Amino acid sequence: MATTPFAPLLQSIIRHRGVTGVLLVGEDDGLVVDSVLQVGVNGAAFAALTASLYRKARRSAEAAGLGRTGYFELDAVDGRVLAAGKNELVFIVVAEARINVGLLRVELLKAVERLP
Amino acid sequence: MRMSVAASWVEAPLKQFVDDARVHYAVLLHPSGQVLGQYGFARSVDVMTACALAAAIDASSRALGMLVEGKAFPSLHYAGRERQIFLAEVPAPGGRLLLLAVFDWESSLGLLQLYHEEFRARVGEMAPPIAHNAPAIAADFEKELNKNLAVMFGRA
Amino acid sequence: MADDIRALSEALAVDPSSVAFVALAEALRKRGDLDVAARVAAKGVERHPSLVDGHDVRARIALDRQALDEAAASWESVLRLVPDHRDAQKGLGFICFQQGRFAEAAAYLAAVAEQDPDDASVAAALDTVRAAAMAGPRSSAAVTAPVADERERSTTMIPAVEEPAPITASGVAPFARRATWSRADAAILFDDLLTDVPGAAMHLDEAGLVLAGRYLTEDGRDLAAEVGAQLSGVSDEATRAMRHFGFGAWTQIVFETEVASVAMAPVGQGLTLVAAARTVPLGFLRRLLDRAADRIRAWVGE
Amino acid sequence: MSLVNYATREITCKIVYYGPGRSGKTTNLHYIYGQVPSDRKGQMVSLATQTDRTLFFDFLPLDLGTISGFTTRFQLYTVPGQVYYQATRKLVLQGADGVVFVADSQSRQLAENIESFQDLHANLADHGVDARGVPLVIQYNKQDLPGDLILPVAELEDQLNFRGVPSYSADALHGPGVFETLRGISELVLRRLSPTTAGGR
Repeated sequence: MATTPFAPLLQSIIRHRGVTGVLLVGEDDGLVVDSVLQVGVNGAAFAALTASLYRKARRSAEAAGLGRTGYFELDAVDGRVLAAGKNELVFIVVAEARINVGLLRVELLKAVERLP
Repeated sequence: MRMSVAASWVEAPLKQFVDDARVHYAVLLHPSGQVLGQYGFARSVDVMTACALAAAIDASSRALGMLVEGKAFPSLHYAGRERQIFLAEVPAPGGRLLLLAVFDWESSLGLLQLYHEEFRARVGEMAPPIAHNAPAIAADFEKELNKNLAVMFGRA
Repeated sequence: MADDIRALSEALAVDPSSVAFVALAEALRKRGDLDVAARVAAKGVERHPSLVDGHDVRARIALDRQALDEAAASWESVLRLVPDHRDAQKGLGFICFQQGRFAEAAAYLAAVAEQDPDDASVAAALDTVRAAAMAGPRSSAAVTAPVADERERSTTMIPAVEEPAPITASGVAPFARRATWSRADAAILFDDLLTDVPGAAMHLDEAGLVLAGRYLTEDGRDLAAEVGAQLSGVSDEATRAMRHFGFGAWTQIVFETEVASVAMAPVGQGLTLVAAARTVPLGFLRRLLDRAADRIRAWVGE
Repeated sequence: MSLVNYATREITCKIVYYGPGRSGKTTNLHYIYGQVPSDRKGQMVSLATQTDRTLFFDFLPLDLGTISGFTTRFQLYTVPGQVYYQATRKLVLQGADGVVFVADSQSRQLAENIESFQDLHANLADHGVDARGVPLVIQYNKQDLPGDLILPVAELEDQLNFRGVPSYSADALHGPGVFETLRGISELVLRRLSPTTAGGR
């Protein structure tokens, strides 16, 4: 269970159908700041690897002259990972493949806006 | 790949760790400072220096951990401006070993922790129980030893 | 290949005047070590200025590095030595086309076609060039001759962050939809998919090198190699992550930046990538990626 | 624990210079460092205090060249001699393949020499190592000082060398004896890896 001031934000996302984990992660170190995870979801792995992916996308996009990256999404055969960052934190949503991506994207961006 | 190993079983897990964690340097060493395998260093003498220092850090931080917390720290992380250092214990059947890794923004502490866990598991599976030192040097090695020392000391 | 390179390097080290530099430069080019390849070729050509193969390999390396003028100069050297050298004529045809000099491109390709009327790829390339010539000058011609009318600019322009500018769509397709594509179509392979979309599309091989498509900036520069090299790293990260996620293989990555939305997908051994202005809806971008992926599959004959 | 890599035919040995504070352990390493050509040595690392006493250890990696077809490397360490660095001495001694005991030949340092020698044996025992099985040589340093300040080698032998290990008189500051000491310990360490004596100790 979430134990930090970020708990309400995490809870607002985890309640969506198909979401199996929500994590707030340091972008540079890939360590979990807070998380709400269903049983069996490897939070440390999602945190480290998604933060790394997000960081890579952000740096690559900047190097390619595309400016700051706001939203990131990885789709796979059996699941999706959504991420958005602010102030060196990355909000990560782990979900099943069949979800309403549009709705989750909007909810995620709203949650990120509310980060301090 | 700039990798060298002192024991063949080290190569596969160390290579996997380097590939996964994308580190600049990685060294598996004995707590005494003896290198078992390394990636990234060009000169063997530099590896030995890194190992000596890593062993010293491990020894002193273990003692510090025992002093302040009653138990040793399982891993250490130092974040520099450009590069970071990760030093962690790797239990092996023949006794505890150490993993030293140096990385930059291409990797992260979270990734190092993740892949260190995998590395520990692989080492646990692959390391032999005890390292055997079979006879190696020819019985009449003294002549070569003297010659090499003389070269080193400019007496040749 | 590494062994070949080592052997050739050693041969060249033993005898620096050897013509082994041609094979070495080619091997390095194939491996993607373009800077090293360029140095090897340049040194070799310096020693052997009348060696046709030396100029030829130098041109191909320059082309891979997107240094079109340098490639053209090398192939022109080839033609001075062997006036009917087919590869040089083809190469110059391709470069002229890239630079919007359609008439010159057509002339080079026609010369090749005359030598070998059965070469279907040359015939197809010639068709493409002539069709483009009839459709009028493309934006890339603006590199040397600025286009006055904004509407004539390319459809594939993404503004750089430093110089935000409105993205305009042109109504002129450089060529019509076709069922088959030739090697000469590499750069413009996706252009017709982008006629109504302010964006760019490209396909990268497994080494991150551009295989097809382009990424034109407002001023007409093709940044496909640079952008591709940067963004292909994201794909490597994704592949590594999937081993831990338990989600099976990754199928698509989408991200939004200040000025663009980018979508990419693994296709064959490579990576297909589309980028569009933020005004393009994400759903549409995904469709565009699917179409580009289909196009590349057809092009490589999968 | 000498590391032997049969695949690449490499041997790496750890040699520790042990002894009381100010006996000249670091000076030995400095002299060696100064003599050895740069392609045969790494950077000398000294973790020293502001007053130049060894705080943790000095470290000098050496590439000895090929012996019996094996690329042979030595890692030379010193320990801090001062009594209060006991824990550090013990840590550095861990995994040593050979020990050079550097004794201070000055008469007034005899008690410190004996105490340090006992400390060496105690620390080896703490590591579960039988001191009699560890290659050891003794160096009587500062033999260049005036005769009235130092003890003769024979007397030092009586006091310290009850095991009858190889011993060398030395002037580490200027070099005499340094080479011979290193040669002596190298021979003992490598002899342990030779077929005639392996497993014999």
